[in-house]
Amino acid sequence: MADQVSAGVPHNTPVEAELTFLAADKLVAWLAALAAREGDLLVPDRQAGTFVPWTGGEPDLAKMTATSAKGIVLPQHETFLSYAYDDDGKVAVTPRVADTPTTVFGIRLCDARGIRCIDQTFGENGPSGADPNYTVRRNLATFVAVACTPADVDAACFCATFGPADDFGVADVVVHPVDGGYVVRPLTEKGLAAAAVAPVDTGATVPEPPLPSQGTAIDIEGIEQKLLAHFDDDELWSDVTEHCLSCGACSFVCPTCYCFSIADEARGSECGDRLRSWDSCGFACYSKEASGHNPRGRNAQRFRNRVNHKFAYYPELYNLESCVGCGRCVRACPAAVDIRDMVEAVMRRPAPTKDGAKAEVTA
Amino acid sequence: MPLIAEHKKTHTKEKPTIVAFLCNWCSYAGADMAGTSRFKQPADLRIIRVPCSGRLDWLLIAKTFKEGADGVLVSGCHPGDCHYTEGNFHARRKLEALKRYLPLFGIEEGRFEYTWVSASEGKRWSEVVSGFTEQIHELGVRKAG
Amino acid sequence: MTDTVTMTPGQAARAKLIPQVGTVSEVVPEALDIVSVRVQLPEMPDFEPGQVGQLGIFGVGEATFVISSPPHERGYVQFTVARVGEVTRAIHDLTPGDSVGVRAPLGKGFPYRDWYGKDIVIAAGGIGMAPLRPLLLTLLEERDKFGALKLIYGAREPELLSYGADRAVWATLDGVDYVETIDREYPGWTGRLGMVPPVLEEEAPSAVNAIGITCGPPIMIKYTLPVFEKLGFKPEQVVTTLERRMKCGIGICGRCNIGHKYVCVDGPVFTLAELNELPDEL
Amino acid sequence: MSAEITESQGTTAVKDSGGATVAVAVADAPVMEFAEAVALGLEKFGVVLGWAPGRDGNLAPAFARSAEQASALAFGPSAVFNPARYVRDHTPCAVVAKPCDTRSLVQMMSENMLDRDEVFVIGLRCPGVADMKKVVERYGWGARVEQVGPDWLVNGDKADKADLLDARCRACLRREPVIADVVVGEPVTPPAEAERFTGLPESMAERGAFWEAEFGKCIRCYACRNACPLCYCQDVCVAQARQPHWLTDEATPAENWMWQMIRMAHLAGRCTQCGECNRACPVDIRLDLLTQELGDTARELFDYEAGLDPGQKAPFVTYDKERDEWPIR
Repeated sequence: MADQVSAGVPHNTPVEAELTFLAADKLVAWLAALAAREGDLLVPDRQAGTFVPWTGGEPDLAKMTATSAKGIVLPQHETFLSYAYDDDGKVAVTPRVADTPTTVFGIRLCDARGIRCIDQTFGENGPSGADPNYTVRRNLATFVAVACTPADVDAACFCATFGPADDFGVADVVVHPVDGGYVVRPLTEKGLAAAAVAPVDTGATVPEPPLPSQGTAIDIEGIEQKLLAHFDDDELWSDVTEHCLSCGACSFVCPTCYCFSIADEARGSECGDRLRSWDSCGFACYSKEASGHNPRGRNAQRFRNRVNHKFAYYPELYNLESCVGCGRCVRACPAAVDIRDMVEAVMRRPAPTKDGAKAEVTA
Repeated sequence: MPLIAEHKKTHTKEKPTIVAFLCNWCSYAGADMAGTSRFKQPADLRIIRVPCSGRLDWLLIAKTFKEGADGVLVSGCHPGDCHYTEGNFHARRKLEALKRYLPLFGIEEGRFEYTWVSASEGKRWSEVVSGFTEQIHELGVRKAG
Repeated sequence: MTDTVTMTPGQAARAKLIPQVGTVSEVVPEALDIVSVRVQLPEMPDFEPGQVGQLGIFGVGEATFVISSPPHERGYVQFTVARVGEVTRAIHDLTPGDSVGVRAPLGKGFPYRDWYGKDIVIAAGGIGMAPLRPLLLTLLEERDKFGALKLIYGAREPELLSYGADRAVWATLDGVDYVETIDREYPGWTGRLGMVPPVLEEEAPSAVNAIGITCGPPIMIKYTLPVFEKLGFKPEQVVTTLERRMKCGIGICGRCNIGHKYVCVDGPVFTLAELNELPDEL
Repeated sequence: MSAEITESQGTTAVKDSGGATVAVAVADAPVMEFAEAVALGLEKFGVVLGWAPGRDGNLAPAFARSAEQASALAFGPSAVFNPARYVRDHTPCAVVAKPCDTRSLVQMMSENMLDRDEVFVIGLRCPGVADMKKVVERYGWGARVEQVGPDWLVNGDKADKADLLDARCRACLRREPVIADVVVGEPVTPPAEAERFTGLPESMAERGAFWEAEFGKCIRCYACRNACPLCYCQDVCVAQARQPHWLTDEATPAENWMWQMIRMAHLAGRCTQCGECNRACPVDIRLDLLTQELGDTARELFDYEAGLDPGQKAPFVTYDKERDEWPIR
């Protein structure tokens, strides 16, 4: 796959590589070396809330950005075809795919796990095989993740729910902050290439990096069955969603939410673009049919779908929760909705009996 | 070029784009009159005829700027002379407010103006429009500092 | 941030969001605010009755419609389109020769080959006939492989019954027991009166070795499914085809899910038994 | 603008420097304890909209339908949410409202979107609330802010109240509810001067660049819209319509600016500067500068402030033949 859509780029293939030590004062030199490679180098910018082109200097690696790194592989909006009408009204279609290599320095491990979630749907094993635009971006992206230290974890983080601290997701390199510098851990061929330009201290003994810090886990044992069993529990869903404002903040900052919309934009009468852009299951118009019928017309129904998608449907399809516990939705919510409250409300409900679940969901 | 649609940013232009929304019942006729009376009129004005200045949703003006206009002029009937009795009274409030909003976003005062020109004021139209286009040419093409 | 370039042909072929550019060959008025659009495509796709496709007009957008022509009618694919929104309005304005974008087929069709040897009962309402027309025409094409064939087709008023030419044929055909009904009395209508669910109940087709299929407005489906059950049809014997808002049609944009199933790839055809396994979110 | 408070017969009038009264209309409302007022509201309509402690101990929007839930309702520096936003989905109901929140209610009434009889207003005398984004910046996410006596404590320790006071409260002189069935709390002395939202560059070129960067952050989540108590049509918002096609789905600075122009156009003369759009923005776009402009323009052009009188008519649904004269070309 990789060589078909993007010949000549290093692969995502995992590698076993030695850890190396980068002195703290060499970080900027490494960034300069990464920036000198073909393509863009992005770093986190908390002011902008996202990843922006590196313009020199120390990157701001304290705390994660408001939005996740998913936009690198699944941009907020992306033209995937352009069309042009000729004088006879016949249309020519040009598929469009981005082809600029991107190195992203300073994503979090939750970002890296989030992209693994999106890989399920947009990758080769997704419902329609590899999505070309996604695959090209994904294969051209090198992710340098920074392991969290205790100072980076806050009360909104709950990533320990979804796996051990040494789960590095799709990171190509992990950088562990340690005394006096960083331990550099290449994980893939692309990561090896990125690490190769780091001015590491070859003579230094490489300290054993501590495990990345994690946010407190919540209990989700058996949630999939409980969610399905209590699908029709209107009181439960109305209760936990009553203050939701039905905006898209949680979905748009989420590292795993991938829903998109498709729209044509005419650039004058003869030509234009067809683009896809982020969409949110929180919006009332998201599932509204042309006839006016909306299977998820109420807030409670929409949020039920959101939680179910993350904790029941995705695990059913891919054996993987579509939540990484980064807490971005929790921090972003303008109405203090906390997905952990919902999960816990569901978990407080009784587990289904053997036939109980089915009895309740029968049409 | 701040706050201009991406697909328009690639267009490089030397001369400013100037758009005028003219009321069908007065200023549009006034412009016509100016033409038939051979009054001098700038050639680079793009005229859009509207049924009434009161119809002008100010989003039309914002969108015109978004699509790359460097100056927008709105001209309707003199207050009290609206073909629909009160359209321009409503327009006046909105246009005056918009005039204050636009500089907030770095769109210079003077890039947007509104005025009243009747169907018989061909000469006045010629003066208004010459003055306005001159002003926009002085301000030049919108670009970032 | 990044430039965009043309994909290689290999990439484009895999790009399931990229439509074929087709040419409209015919626009047939079917009913009030309903037309069928026939499109010729550079590469005619193979499809099954019940499958859907995306029909779009560049600059306006695309939307999902069921393919309303049967697979054995080669040379074009037909979509039947009710005028409800911006895209469908533009589709109604199409004339022969116009360029359109088509992505088809999408989803799964009716598993009619599994039904060889069985009686077939079809209950359709309004524009819900669109997915059932290609099914019926396919069944008629292979008529000897099936038992009794019954079609009940109803609408609110006569002007809302589609496929006039087909209906005229079905009414006289020996191979199919065709029942046409209008919800309530209507000036000039001398035929049968009654909504589809009660008419189905009156007709009382046998459930023995039979398959019941229904499509129509959500409310009609809701009341028809229990009638099939009442007549003795088991959930495995009842088939319906669902409407859901779709964008991508290939299972990745998110919005058409019912539980973990995506109507655009896992459907739109489902048996009642399959639906019973899913959350109740129609 | 400086302010002066006069108290007489249990009611408070706040007058601005010109002597004009900027807060009245609570003359008949009895003053009572918070719990008592909430109990009254619950008795009257069966549901009270307000705030209750959430997971981290800070207040979150809450809907009390039982005595137990009502007892959890509270007010404090973390009561930053405007409960008026939820009123439209819950009438008839009781609502606990800060002075700024009562202006939203009044504005809704003036637009016939809320019937005075369908809402029981528990009006708070408000010392101002905290800027929760600042709390997070200073103390980390989840830090708990509470009022004890005259002090604000963060995680139990005394905090710099002046530093944490929300900019919208520093820009507001209104410490009394505009409308109320019952009033809760001690009279609060408003600041002498209303502060302005600052940060807008002076030069036009810099402003353009400033907004290019600000709107460049926008992710089009529409939190600004959905948090607004006056954006009624959110589910059928013109922003997500294809006709008219004001803006595209491209989250570019220009399109995002267009989106905010839509909001400004639709809130001009209506916005009460409650500041919820600014607070709701997950990427901290300076929407306060926009709402400030809306307020300034309405005041300067029409001598009008939204949300003060249920009988008032918004400036853009009416006109004044004689007064509306501004210099034109």
